[in-house]
Amino acid sequence: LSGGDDAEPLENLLEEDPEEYQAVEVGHWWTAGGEEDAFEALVEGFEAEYPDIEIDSSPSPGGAGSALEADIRNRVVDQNPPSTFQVWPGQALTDYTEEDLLYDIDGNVWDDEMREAYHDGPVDVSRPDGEFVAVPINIHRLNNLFYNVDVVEDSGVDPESIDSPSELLEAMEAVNDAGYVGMAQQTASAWSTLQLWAQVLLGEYGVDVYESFIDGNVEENEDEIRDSLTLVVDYSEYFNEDASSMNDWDDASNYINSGEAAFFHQGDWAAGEYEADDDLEYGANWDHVAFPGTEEMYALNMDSFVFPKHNPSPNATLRFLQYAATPEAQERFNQHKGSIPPRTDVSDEAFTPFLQDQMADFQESTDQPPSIAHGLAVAPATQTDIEGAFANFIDNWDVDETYDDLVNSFQ
Amino acid sequence: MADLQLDDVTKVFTERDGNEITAVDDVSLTIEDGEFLVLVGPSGCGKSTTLRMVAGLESISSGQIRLGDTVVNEMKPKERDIAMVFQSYALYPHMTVRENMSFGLEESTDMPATQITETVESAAEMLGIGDLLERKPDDLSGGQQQRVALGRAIVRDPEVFLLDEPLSNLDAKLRAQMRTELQRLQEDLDVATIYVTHDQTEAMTMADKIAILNDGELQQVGTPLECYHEPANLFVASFIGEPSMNFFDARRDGTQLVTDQFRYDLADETVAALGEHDDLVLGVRPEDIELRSTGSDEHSYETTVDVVEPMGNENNVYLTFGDKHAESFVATIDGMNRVEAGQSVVAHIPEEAIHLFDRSSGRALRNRTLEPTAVAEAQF
Amino acid sequence: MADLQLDDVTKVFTERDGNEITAVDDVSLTIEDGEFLVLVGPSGCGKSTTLRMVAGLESISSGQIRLGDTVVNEMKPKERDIAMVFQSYALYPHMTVRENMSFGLEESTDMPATQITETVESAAEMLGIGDLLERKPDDLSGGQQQRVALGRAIVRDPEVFLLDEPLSNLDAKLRAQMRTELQRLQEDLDVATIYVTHDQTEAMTMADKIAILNDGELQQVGTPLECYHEPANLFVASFIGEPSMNFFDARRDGTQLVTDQFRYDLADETVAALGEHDDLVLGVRPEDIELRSTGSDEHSYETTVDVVEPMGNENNVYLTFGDKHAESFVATIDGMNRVEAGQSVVAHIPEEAIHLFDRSSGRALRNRTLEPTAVAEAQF
Amino acid sequence: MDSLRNSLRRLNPLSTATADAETGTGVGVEADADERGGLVDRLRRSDFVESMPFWLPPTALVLLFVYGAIAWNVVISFTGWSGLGQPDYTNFTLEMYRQMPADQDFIASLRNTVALLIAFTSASLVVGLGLALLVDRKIRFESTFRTIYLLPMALSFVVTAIFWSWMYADPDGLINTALHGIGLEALAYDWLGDPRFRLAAVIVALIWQFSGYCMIVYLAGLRSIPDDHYEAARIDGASTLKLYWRVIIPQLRSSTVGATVVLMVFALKAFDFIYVMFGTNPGRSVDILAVTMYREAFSASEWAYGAAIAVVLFALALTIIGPYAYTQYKRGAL
Amino acid sequence: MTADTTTEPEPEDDVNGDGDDNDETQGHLARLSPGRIALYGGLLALVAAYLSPLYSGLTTAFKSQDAYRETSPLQPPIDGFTVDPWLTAASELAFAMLNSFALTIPAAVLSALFGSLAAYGLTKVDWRGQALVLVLFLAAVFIPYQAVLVPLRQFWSMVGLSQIHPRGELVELLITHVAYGIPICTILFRSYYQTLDGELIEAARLDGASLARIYRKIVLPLSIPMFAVTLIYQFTQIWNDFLFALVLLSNRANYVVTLELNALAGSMATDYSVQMAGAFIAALPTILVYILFGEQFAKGQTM
Ligand SMILES: Nc1ncnc2c1ncn2[C@@H]1O[C@H](COP(=O)(O)OP(=O)(O)OP(=O)(O)O)[C@@H](O)[C@H]1O
Ligand SMILES: Nc1ncnc2c1ncn2[C@@H]1O[C@H](COP(=O)(O)OP(=O)(O)OP(=O)(O)O)[C@@H](O)[C@H]1O
Ligand SMILES: [Mg+2]
Ligand SMILES: [Mg+2]
Repeated sequence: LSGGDDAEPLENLLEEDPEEYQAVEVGHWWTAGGEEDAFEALVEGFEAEYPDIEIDSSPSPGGAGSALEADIRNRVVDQNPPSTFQVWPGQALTDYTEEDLLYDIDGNVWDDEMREAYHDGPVDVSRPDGEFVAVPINIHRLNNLFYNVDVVEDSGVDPESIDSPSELLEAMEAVNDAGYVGMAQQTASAWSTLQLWAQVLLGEYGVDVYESFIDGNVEENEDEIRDSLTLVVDYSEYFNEDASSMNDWDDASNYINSGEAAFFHQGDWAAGEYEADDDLEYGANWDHVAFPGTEEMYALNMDSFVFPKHNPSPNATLRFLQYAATPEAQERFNQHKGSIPPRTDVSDEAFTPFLQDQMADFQESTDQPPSIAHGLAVAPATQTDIEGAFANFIDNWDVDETYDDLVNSFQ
Repeated sequence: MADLQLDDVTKVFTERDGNEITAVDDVSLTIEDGEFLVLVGPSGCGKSTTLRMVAGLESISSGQIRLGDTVVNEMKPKERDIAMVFQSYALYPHMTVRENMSFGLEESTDMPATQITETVESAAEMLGIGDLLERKPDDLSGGQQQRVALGRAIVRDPEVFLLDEPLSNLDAKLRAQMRTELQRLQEDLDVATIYVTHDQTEAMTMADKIAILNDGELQQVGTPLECYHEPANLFVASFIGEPSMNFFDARRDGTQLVTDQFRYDLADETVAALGEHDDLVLGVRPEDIELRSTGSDEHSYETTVDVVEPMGNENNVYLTFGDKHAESFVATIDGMNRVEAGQSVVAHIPEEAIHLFDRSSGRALRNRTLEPTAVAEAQF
Repeated sequence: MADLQLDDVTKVFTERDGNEITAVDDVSLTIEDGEFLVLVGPSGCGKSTTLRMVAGLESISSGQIRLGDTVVNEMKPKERDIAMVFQSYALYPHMTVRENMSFGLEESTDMPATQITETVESAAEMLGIGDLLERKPDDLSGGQQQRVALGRAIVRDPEVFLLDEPLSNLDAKLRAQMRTELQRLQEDLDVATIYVTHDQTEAMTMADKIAILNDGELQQVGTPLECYHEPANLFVASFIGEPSMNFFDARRDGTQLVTDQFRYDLADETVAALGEHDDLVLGVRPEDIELRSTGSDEHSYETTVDVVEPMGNENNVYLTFGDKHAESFVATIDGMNRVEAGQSVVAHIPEEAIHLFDRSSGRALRNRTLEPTAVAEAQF
Repeated sequence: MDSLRNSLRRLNPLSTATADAETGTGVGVEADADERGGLVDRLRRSDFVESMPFWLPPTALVLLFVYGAIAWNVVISFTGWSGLGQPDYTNFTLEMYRQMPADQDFIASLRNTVALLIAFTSASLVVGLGLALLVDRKIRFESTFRTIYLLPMALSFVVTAIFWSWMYADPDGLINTALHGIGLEALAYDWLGDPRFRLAAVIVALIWQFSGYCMIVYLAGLRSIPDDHYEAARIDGASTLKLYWRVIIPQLRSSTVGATVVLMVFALKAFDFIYVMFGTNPGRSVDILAVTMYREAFSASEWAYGAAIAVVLFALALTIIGPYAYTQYKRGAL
Repeated sequence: MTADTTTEPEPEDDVNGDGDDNDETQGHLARLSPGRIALYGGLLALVAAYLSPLYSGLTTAFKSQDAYRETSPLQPPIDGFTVDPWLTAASELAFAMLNSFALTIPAAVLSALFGSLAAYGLTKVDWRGQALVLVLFLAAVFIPYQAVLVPLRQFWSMVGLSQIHPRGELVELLITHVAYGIPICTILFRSYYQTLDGELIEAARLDGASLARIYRKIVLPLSIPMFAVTLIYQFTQIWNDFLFALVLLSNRANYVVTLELNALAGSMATDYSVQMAGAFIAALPTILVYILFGEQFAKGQTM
């Protein structure tokens, strides 16, 4: 048992027109709400296209994918993986690629046509080691700032005019003075704050510093990192009081619904909460700007499918991955998921106004920095350590200690 | 220093299912200062319960217990100035001998520490356990533990001393030795003592007075020899003595007793003692039966030897009246006498040695006449 | 049908810490077919171990055990054709009496079921437990359980019958009854039997032969009366008999024995028996000491009564030579004799009753002479 | 009278036959035994061999799964294995152990583990002893009370973690609601959110779950103290408080030792509860070695490092089990 | 100790603890001293404390989402009473409950059986070295499972039962539970067998039974009470296990109830009603076992 070296080459397994297909077992954690609908829509579309192939859904909910992650890893180590599975692309795949556990699907799935339909960011994370191993299925934006229109107006703040994270702090001050919560946030689990800090770093110091950081150059960027951490500590003064006992982002986002807080930073999945609220209307009651300082960027969190070696159903898996790369599949999936298609050539008609705006932003974005919190940017071990650093950070808001932890995370 | 008096003391236990058990039934007893009373009786007869009521460990259902002039019914154990030795010794296993013996003094008196040490050490010296003071009970032999339990009781210098089968956990040799020791100790302490046992030897040899309980009721109180020779009723007669007294159911026919096996002529004064009672039990102790090879005088009967149990110093001879399968009775003879199973012998039952009981009430109507001989006159 | 023979049998236990314990030391014994041998000795002397080696439950460290001509050392218990009755009875609590008694037959023979039933029922009948066959052991009294245990052993019709303190869990009355029953049963079965007990009465009354063990070593084998009257050594002399034999350390001075308390003249044949041995122990049984009020003939001594233990049928009289605190010795006299503590009496120690032992080896040099009297001649 | 033996014999011709046959073959058996009285024969007859079918299979399973696995784990901790590949058993390194002192997470979880061990164990013992003393006072409905106090022991940690996260919820969990209800708002903290209280909150919940266990251990101990110790002490004049303090509680030593071992070992591995409440990354305020080990091995695929942490955990457990097992062995309790 | 214990009870209101309080029938109410009242007060307060997590869980499980948001957890679910959370949780957990049963029952039976066999072989038959084996067993009871997790994973992936059959993982988990259950079962059985009269077994040997027959005919029937104890102990242990399942199970279809409950809690993070209902459903079998066999349960815990 060792790695994927001993696996059959993909070519030997594939048949042009197989008589019979094995079922495609898809591991994923889309088990509730819109996510569940999205996956079902995708499956529906696929089964319409390939009536011979059965999809065997294998969901692992809980822990924002950590349960799935552990399960998949175990099965991959056992050389018993599912046909394909939901996974964050980018550096999150390094554990797999280092052991050569994924097939290169350049030519079989990726081709020139497809490559053209994608921005660089998504393409880069699909080939973390140079070989194409992942098919992106959706994109969530991370650099969002949601706000309650009434609250900001009442506080005399104009979100559009906030240009940097430090200015955001001032805005929060004003909001606070007006008697509202400056920023809704959950700090019981670390990832929201890690994500927030990443946006602050991006917004305040730009993509280069960010990329230097994720390459492991922590000490070179000491000042930037310390300052941005300090800024997050300053933000925390304006968090809702019960932030630390909220395990879930949707508890925090609720402060926007109820008009108790002005700002809320979260991935664009949070928009679903507002769209679902009959009392609120996009633009009139709640609105969105890019996180201050990141207007040109579309910070990526993505899901993708891969083609693991020792595949139980190579032919069917290939068909599934090919389908997942089509505009149709991405349209079906993303309109329910509340994310945007990674392809740039998908019509926005079926999407909500908010997502239409996001798709437009995406089209125009110059950089698509990958997410740290979701493992696109750094190797899994590093990500665990960084998350640990932030788990500690939200306990004690100690910048020095967190900085040291971050340095250690890359070692 | 005071007498201990029990007046009509009764203890009724109510079991969970509502059943009432009268463990002690209307018992009245006086134990004088310095007196050694032994409480005997079969298992479950209420000996322990009586003792525990005196100690204050069990409430009294009715009646009175007095110590001197004080009614102690409602007093807590520690206020009664009583010490008790338990069958299991109840030594505290985590304390040394010294701590075990000091505990009571520390808890119930204001005695200064140095004096406690002194008292404990002198008591330990007296009991011969002076060099064991720093040991734990588990490191002591049974006899030593027993002494510690005694020591713990005597250091408190109590008014009344209670002992519940204190020797029953010892082996035979040690028991015999401790028996004598205990007796001497009690004499020295000169304190009212109740001693519970079901061992006859202990009862007979140690007691100033024996009280015999059966089924919660007091059967007889008297000196050991009174109880042996002049039992108040059938129960006492059968309970005291080993081998047990022989009993024959008998009917009176004029001046004759008629049993299933034999007839027995009675002297006039014996008949007088019987009064109106006709349904009787004739009792005779094994050692009072004389065996002869021949003879046909009064009160002698032809019998067959069934089994001989040689005990060394004496032989227990089981005899039957002719029929091999009839119930046998036992005679004790000197160990030097040779008898063989199957042999025919004449058993003589002297009239002065017989006991007669009323069969229905069990009450003794006539006990043996005692003609104690001084050592001087006896050959051995 | 065979004799059981133990030749130089030794058992050494090795404890966990490497200590070796010689539980049985070089014991040789023969039990003839039909013979009833009682094995006695103090606790821990190796009685059970000996029995268990015979049964095959314990391996033999050295020596041989033979059944008839077969060496059984290496045989498993079930191959030895031996039945054993345990102190705890070891009845299978989940089986009925019938199943308990059938189990051995089912396991070790091919006997057909109907025949098993027949055998079990007839044995049960014989033991008087025929109507208890469908009960479980827990529903039986101690005596009944004891009988079932016996029944289980006898249905197997063994060559050898082993019993390890089978009566010790019964109360005194029941014990006496079962004792006689067991004896009769063994006579009927007529099979070699080893019976372990530490109860003297059982040993004396039941045995054809007694074997006395001490500390793993065999002290004496003989009939009960031999062991009582002609003990092979000091240990046997002190172990058998209750109250125990009186011992006085003595030095021989010509034809006189000199003890700390008195001088004792010896007849010529006694002196001859002593040979070269000068350091001696003089032994005399309590019942052999005669008490008189006056007298100054040979072998009579002035003593003071220290304590009298009245037992009813007899009195144990503790005597000292003058000094109150010297060690006392005991004489047993008839219960009708009255003696008081403090009284002066003359104790006569007849020469035919004395035992003399070599002090260093403990070996008996001279035992009492026996002149058994027939009942005919004795008065009582 | 007819001999019983003979009557049995008559009843039982077969047994006579076998008995006779046996005497006949008896000599043969002896000769047989002599011929092959060697070691092989001894072995064949020995209890050791005969008992093997009973204890060997279970023992083998335990040796393989428990001790084999422990040894293997130690080996893995020396391989430096990480990622989704396979360990390399040709190169061994102490690197994993070397990096521990610098790993703040490890240090923090070691510290928390020890704190949990001490606080949880001692508090559970005290609470359990208190419960046992109360329950042992000849109360009515004793078994009902006992049942209730022991009930948490029957629940899975997953279940209790879920209950307690709701108990601790701020502001509407039961504890804070109750505190508000009785006017102690000031004490209504965010128990699970505030790093100062997290570990304590976990400990309280674990005490809730384990004190019933201590109670029954102590009850068993109390019930093995003979009644006459109580009575002797009362005759000795001890007050109830003194009675317990000087006579009864000192006799509960072996109960305490037994319960302590169980609790401590549990405290070392209290994983489920924290995992369910806080996930794999609970933060340094409440991280313990058991969780750190799991996180390193199974979330980060740092297998060797996880194994090394497991070795540390095992060593800690050994310092507790070792003396216990040894004394049990010495006392002959085994 | 609370203050009430300093109050001296009446003479027969005994403080000793032999459990059968014959005195209570004399009417406790009639002679309730202040000390007794305080004692019962304390006991009841403790009952409240011990039951409060279950109480607040239970009330919450019957509340609709709105009622849960608006009412205090102390309040019983009168307005907004609903059984929906139970239905939701039950449908989510159903398959995992089945998996748990399929795993727990055979694993408990097998480990108890092995434990009994081992204890018999190590107790009633005398040979040197058994004490050493027992020390190993005793230590194995206490070993932190973290120390074996990584090799265990490796071992099973080498054996590869899960690749042979989709249910293979459950079998792996089952065997694992049996192996790790053996030590405690052995210790439990051994302490029981030590109290069994050794003479019973010797009597059976004299009766001619082989070791196997003795086990079958004597020891096994007499072990039934201990089987009850170990089965109950093992049932609760295995049912409640989370760690081994977490490490060994990767296929959702094989999830046992603890894993699925954790997943449910993760996916319904804000819906405490469903979480609580789920927790009760998952705990139901062990609670039932506990209530029905409390005596044996307690025995198993104390070893
Ligand atoms: N606490 C109690 N509750 C109910 N019945 C009891 C209690 N204590 C004793 N008894 C009953 O009272 C009777 C007398 O018991 P007690 O212990 O006094 O007997 P004993 O003479 O000491 O017996 P032994 O010689 O066996 O010690 C017995 O029938 C016993 O069952
Ligand atoms: N299995 C054993 N291991 C070590 N020593 C033992 C063992 N069995 C017995 N002994 C020791 O052997 C000696 C003899 O024991 P045994 O049981 O034969 O005595 P016993 O005469 O039957 O005593 P009791 O009258 O008390 O039953 C004792 O010293 C005992 O401690
Ligand atoms: Mg009693
Ligand atoms: Mg013995």
